[in-house]
Amino acid sequence: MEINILAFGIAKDILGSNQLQLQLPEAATVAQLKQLLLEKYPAFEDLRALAIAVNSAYADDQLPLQQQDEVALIPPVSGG
Amino acid sequence: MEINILAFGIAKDILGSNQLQLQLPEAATVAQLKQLLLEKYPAFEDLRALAIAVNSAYADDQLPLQQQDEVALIPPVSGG
Amino acid sequence: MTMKSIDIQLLEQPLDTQACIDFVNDPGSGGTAVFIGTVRNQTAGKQVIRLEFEAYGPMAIQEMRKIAEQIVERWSAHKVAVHHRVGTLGIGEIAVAIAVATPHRKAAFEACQYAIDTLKETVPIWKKEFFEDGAVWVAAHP
Amino acid sequence: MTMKSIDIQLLEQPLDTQACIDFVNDPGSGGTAVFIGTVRNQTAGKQVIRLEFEAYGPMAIQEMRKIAEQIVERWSAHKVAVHHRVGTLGIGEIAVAIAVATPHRKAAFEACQYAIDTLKETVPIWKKEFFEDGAVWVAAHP
Repeated sequence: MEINILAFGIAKDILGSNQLQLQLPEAATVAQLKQLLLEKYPAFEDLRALAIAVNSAYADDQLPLQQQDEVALIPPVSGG
Repeated sequence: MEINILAFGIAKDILGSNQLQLQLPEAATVAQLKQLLLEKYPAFEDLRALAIAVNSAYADDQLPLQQQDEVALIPPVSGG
Repeated sequence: MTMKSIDIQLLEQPLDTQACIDFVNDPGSGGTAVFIGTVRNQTAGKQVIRLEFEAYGPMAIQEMRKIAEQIVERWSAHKVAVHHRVGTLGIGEIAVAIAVATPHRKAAFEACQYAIDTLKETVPIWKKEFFEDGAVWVAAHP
Repeated sequence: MTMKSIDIQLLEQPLDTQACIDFVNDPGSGGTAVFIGTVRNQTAGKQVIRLEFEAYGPMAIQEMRKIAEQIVERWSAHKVAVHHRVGTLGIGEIAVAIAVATPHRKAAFEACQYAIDTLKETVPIWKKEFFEDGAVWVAAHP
């Protein structure tokens, strides 16, 4: 399945874009998505952390993804 | 010496006035003033506390008073 | 601890919280904590109609200034504003407004809470609450 | 925890602290604590020229609402307002304004501090600081 991914903050700089399409196996988990991202963009290793949001909520590594999910890369936040 | 005393809050109600002149021995202390006040106005006994200010600052019991001092009765405060 | 870093006011007119906040705004401060005390509609379940604040003016201003000076010293506050109302206040009106600006936010909260806690203990201002059936000087009796 | 007790905003225009304060004003509340985060002129001694906030809008609003709901529940807050700015900000401009009204003041301070502490940990907003010689996404790297 193809997953649409939004990127913010430094994640956008690393991807060179605020969006990315990734090809993943059906029901791939958040952990698998992170693994693939790190392989393609090793600069994510340098971040203090990287969270994944699915449909506007923080997602556990175990969560399986679905094609229509809104997935977002959440590097360390710094609001306030 | 005659001491001029200002009264606020419930102290004003107890005196029935916002001012009082009291006759005290020369160099009488704050403690002596309090003693005389309690004799004349026993209702002060019922208060949670009674502080004395001399020249706009809280005064210790040991402080000797002078005729020209501005003395004030400070019942428990409740600002804010 | 200069005059310019501290703004103390005892006012008969309605307080302007924004004036406190504007006073403490400072390019070197990252956090401002503000406390606003308003007149509640009830005390221990009894309906309050209005209240009156009486102050020993010169001493009240002096005691508020002491608190502000302590805050500048202990919490490295850049600016502090303490405004207190006197006279008759209706429900919801502002009795006190305190603003503290510090380089970091934790200090701002601590200092602002210290200010209101200390003000309630030391500043010679007295609150009289008016009910349907009478009035009392708050905290006067045990 | 009704909609009317919580006001969450993510705004491109300058924040209006007074609007936060007015929103939480309530006849049953005796204390309002407010936090205002402003843009400091320096970070670790280095002069900041301006900064930019980027947000994942829908999620940021949802996370701010979660914080406000927790505050209503844990501290019996009557009203909570959380406003956050996005876009480009100059020195001294307001990045965030939070107001919490509770029956008693201690809860207001605790809840307001919890709100800003938690916001900084969970709300998907990113700050980029601009210096004379470049820019960095704050807190991105260890």
